Amino acid sequence: MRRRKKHLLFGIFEDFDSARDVVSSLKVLDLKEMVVDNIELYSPIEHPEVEEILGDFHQPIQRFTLFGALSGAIGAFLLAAAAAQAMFTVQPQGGKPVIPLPPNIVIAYEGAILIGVLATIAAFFIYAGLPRRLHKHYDNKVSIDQIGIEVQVLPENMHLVRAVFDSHQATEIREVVQ
Amino acid sequence: MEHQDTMKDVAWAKINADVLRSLEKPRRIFWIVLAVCALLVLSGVVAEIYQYREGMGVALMNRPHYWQLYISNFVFWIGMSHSGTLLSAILLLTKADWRKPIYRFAEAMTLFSILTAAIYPIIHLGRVWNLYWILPYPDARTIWPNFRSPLLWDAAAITAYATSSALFLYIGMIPDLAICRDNAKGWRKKLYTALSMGWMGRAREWMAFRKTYILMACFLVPLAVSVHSIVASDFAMSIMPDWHITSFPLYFVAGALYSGCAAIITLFVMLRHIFKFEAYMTTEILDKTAKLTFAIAMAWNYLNLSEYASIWYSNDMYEKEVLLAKFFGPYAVIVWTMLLCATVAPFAMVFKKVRHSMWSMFILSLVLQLGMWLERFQIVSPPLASNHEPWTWAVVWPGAVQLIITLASFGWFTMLFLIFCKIFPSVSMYEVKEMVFHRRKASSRARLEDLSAIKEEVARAEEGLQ
Amino acid sequence: MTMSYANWAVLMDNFLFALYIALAGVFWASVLHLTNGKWRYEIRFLMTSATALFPLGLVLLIIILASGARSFPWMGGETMGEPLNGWHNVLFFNLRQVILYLLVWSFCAYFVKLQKKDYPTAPEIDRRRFRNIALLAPFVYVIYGTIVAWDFEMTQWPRWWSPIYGPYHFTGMMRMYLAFFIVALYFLRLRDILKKPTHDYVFNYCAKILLALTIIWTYIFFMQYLVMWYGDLPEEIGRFDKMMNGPNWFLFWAFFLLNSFIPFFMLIFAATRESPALMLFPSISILVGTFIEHYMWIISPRADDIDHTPLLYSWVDTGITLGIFLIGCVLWNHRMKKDGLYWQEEDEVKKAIDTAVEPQTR
Amino acid sequence: MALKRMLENWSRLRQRDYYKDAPYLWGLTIDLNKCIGCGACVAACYAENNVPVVGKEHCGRGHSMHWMRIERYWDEPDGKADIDQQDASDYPERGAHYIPMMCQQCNHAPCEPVCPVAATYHSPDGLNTQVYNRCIGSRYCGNNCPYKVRYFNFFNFWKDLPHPLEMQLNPDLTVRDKGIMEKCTFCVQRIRDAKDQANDEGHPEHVEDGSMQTACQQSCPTDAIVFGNLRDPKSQVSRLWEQHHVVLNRHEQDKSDDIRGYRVLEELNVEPCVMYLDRVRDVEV
Repeated sequence: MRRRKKHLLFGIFEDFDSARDVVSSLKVLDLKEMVVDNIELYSPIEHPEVEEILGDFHQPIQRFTLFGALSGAIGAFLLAAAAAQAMFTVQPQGGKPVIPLPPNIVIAYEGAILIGVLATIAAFFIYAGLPRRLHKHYDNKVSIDQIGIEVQVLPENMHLVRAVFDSHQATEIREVVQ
Repeated sequence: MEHQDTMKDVAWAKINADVLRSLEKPRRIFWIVLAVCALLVLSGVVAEIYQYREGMGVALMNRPHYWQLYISNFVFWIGMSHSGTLLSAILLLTKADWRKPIYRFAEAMTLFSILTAAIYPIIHLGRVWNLYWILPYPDARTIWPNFRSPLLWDAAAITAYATSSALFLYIGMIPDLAICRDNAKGWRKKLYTALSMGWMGRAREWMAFRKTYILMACFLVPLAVSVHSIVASDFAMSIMPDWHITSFPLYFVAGALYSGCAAIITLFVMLRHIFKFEAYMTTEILDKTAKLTFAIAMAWNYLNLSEYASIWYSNDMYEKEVLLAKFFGPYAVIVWTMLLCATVAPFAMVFKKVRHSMWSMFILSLVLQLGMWLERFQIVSPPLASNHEPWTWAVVWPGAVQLIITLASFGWFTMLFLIFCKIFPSVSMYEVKEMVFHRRKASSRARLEDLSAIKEEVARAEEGLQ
Repeated sequence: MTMSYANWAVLMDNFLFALYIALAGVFWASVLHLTNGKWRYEIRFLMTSATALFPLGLVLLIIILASGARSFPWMGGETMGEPLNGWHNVLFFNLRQVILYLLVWSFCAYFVKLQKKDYPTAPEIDRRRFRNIALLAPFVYVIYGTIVAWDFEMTQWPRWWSPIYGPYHFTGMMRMYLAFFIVALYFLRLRDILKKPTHDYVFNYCAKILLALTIIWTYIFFMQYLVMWYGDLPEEIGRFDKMMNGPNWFLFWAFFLLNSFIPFFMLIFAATRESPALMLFPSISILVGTFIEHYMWIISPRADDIDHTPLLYSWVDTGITLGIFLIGCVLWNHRMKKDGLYWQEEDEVKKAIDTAVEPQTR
Repeated sequence: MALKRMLENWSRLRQRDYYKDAPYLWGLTIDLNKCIGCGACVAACYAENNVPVVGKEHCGRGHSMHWMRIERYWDEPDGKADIDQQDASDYPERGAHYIPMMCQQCNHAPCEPVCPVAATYHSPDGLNTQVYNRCIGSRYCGNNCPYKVRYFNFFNFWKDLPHPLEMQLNPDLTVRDKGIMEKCTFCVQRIRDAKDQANDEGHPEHVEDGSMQTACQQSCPTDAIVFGNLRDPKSQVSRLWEQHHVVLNRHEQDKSDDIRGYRVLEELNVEPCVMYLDRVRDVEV
């Protein structure tokens, strides 16, 4: 079965404010005529406001972090406690208990952080959708100072979106089929 | 100049161009310095091979000086590693935007000083070839490492720290690597394409990025504190007089930040000069870093002096003996120089003129680092020289092998750092852009709200006065 | 009415609270000034008005010093088996306490005086003078805090020493002040008598600092214990052993939990930090925890034979503490009135207008 | 599996005094009144334990390996310890104060928990055991030993042994390579031998007092050193400890006038197993 082709419209804008206006116009368009699917915004810096205009990204990275930290702590504590008495002979040292709590707390702490960080990174790659190949229409200008907006749209509605892009002074507009 | 310092009028394309230029063809001086560093490393390798074949005795350690320069260098480099990641993370969490132009090279400094520090416990071991025994791997004879030992805590902490700070550096660099990818050719293109993992600056990437970055910072602050507390534990957990000090964990953390801040200033001035980063590494940032260094220096001083004072207060026989031996014994020169460099010298930063001059800060930062290096030496050696058992008291100065390996570590660090500077952007482009963006926005908003805001504030302040 | 050692310990605890509520107010005002926190304008006069407690602290200090061996066992020759050192000289001890107290008091009074002259349109010279005194305040707080920590608590066991004890003590106390301030501010707002409105974000900022200090407290406490546990030197770990294995063992764990885990697990949630009412819980936990903590450290040399829960086992404790609390409230109330932090009669009209215009700015 | 065993053993593994019911706890008594500082014990120790003789040059650098050493101290007239060694010779007529010093086999040994690879631990008969094969030479134990009786092989000393001399090495124990820590074992090879013998004789939990001697004890011309089992109330060493009011698990002993027993640095709570009997100086009599 042949994959259905995706039709994209990619526009480049001077600054974030005009990009924001484009997105809100597209939203209006979407409400009225249901033509816009997937708005993607490319920017050289982070704009925390995009969540307000693009809607909530569901990225529960902190849950990974919490889970990683907890399992790291428990795992490291158990490892330290088990290793202390799994020796070929139980080894009391320095008049201290064979399973001493304070040092194991230190080990558990380090384990929590190490596994917590690794889990966070894993979550980052999952939710950022990385690693991946570059889009063919990816434009270098986006990594300098321009904002790119990519909209997935049916070919017959293309002109509507294009009109929006034009009305906000897009410096460049490209149609992409992939 | 004042205008430039606020950094709101820099064009974004210029930021890219400026930083990418620093990656281009190195000048001849670069190769010369690199060659000198490589030579130093080579001499260190030769010294280590000699020590490996003959035994630890060639380093001129003895009983009771079982530890010496290797350990004090280890503490020095680990300490140096703290400023980068810890300061970057703390400043990120407290939303201090002046960190943005300086954190990248500071984090690189962190990574390379950990890599330098991690070599020392290896060199230090009597039987290096059995190093892997400290790893917790299952074994047919069920022999495990000893998790009670502070040295194993060290191993755990350094593993966690090296991994996390390398990842912190790397994750923070991905958007910049994408910029490099977009502008590079040849092998660099391949390298940056692989490393940037297809970063395109999509909104979901940025959102996940920011969240991850802040979460990692939340981990890295307590991690860095714990790492140096654990390094301090190598000393504090023993029962040796003047090692068994409850304030050591905190004192080491303060000392680490202190020497690390000084190192940041040194590299700051050098990079600014070499790569012509005047537009980004402004005197405003230097001033703020210097103020921070001053505050940390005061905390360090407090902890150091209160250690002396509490020994005096407690009147503990052994501790007092070691303390007196420190001040008036064979290592007195070291201790007094340390106090001069690390306790007295930072007061120069009280003066605005000093804080604002590149030259004076450069020299001062070197003095502070010298002081902190000597501090590490005086933590290790003098207490060993006057321990519980007077019959074993002895004075030993480090031998040639130790000194060569010490020099080699500086060469190793510089070499790694130089290579980093030519392969990776040492100033964060996207964050500088963010800084410019926000400052520009803030200043334009300020122009609008200027008058009304000031008026309101005055009224408010006066209201409470009557 | 006879006072036992435990009663005297409670009195000393009260003295420490009176002292630090007065002193830490100045400390926080100076720190907020130095870090240029904009929200300081809303609360700094309120914070420093706590210096009204200095006279009360002085009276308590003199009573404690006069009690001699009943508060400080070493004055009666209880030396834990070792000869005392030069610091433990009754005359020198008493003199330095009184003189330092008076010096710190006058410093704080001067600070408060200059703070009143510091506002955006004030002459540059006044602002600069205040900036300088604000720079000094952390030094004064830290150094005096260390001396108090050593002279009142560490020295209760003369041979016991720990260089970290000073930071442990004064960071705990600066946190205690913030907790106290949150509770006090909450009730002041409830009574609705403050002239200057305070926003909810003041609670949020305080909560963030409280969270950071809670982590720091736990860190210092654990590291001090870890070092002593590992070293296993009898005179060091002995003090912990007595607290943990004596009849008051539950108080040890109570103050540990009240000071670390309970506030930590409340403060990590943004919901707690953003709600002034919820902030009462971690704050009160910290206040109670700190009170028990200092009681435990003060009695620790004899913790293995004192079975006494402060405020519950003795009416004397309760009487003393309530009395001091009430006197403190009266003094503070008086000072706030004098400083013009409350609505006066002539302000009533203005207030009426304000509430009409902006009913819920707080 | 480890977890299951751990949960089963939790309370046992959490106690401090793990070997309190073991049949042996080896201890030593050294009477300083009898010690004449001849150094026979040192020589015997070298011979018995294959301790390398490092030579003058290495000795001067502090690389000497004597598991047992005779420390010399001089007293000041008022009886206070003389810290400043330069002035020590001001009172040569008073003679030296000898302390034979070897590993004190501490029950709360500070050297043990700091080893990263658990090369040193406490054996059931109260010995502070050093596992040479496991040692990686981090030297932390040597630093944390308050007596400084742990010796590090800074070089491959055994390779310097000229030809026929390797024939006199004790076959009961190894020679040590460079890079590892070693120390007095209370002649563990002899203890092992004595235990085996007791086993053969049918009383496995009881080694007859006096049936074995450590090398230093054997060679001491004045019988200043007594070795034995502290858990055996009838052994000579136990009786001496009792007689001199030295008790385990106490960091401050009876300091009455006629009591001579003490343990070196016991105020550090390291619980050494060696009791010294103070020398009674002629001037004080």
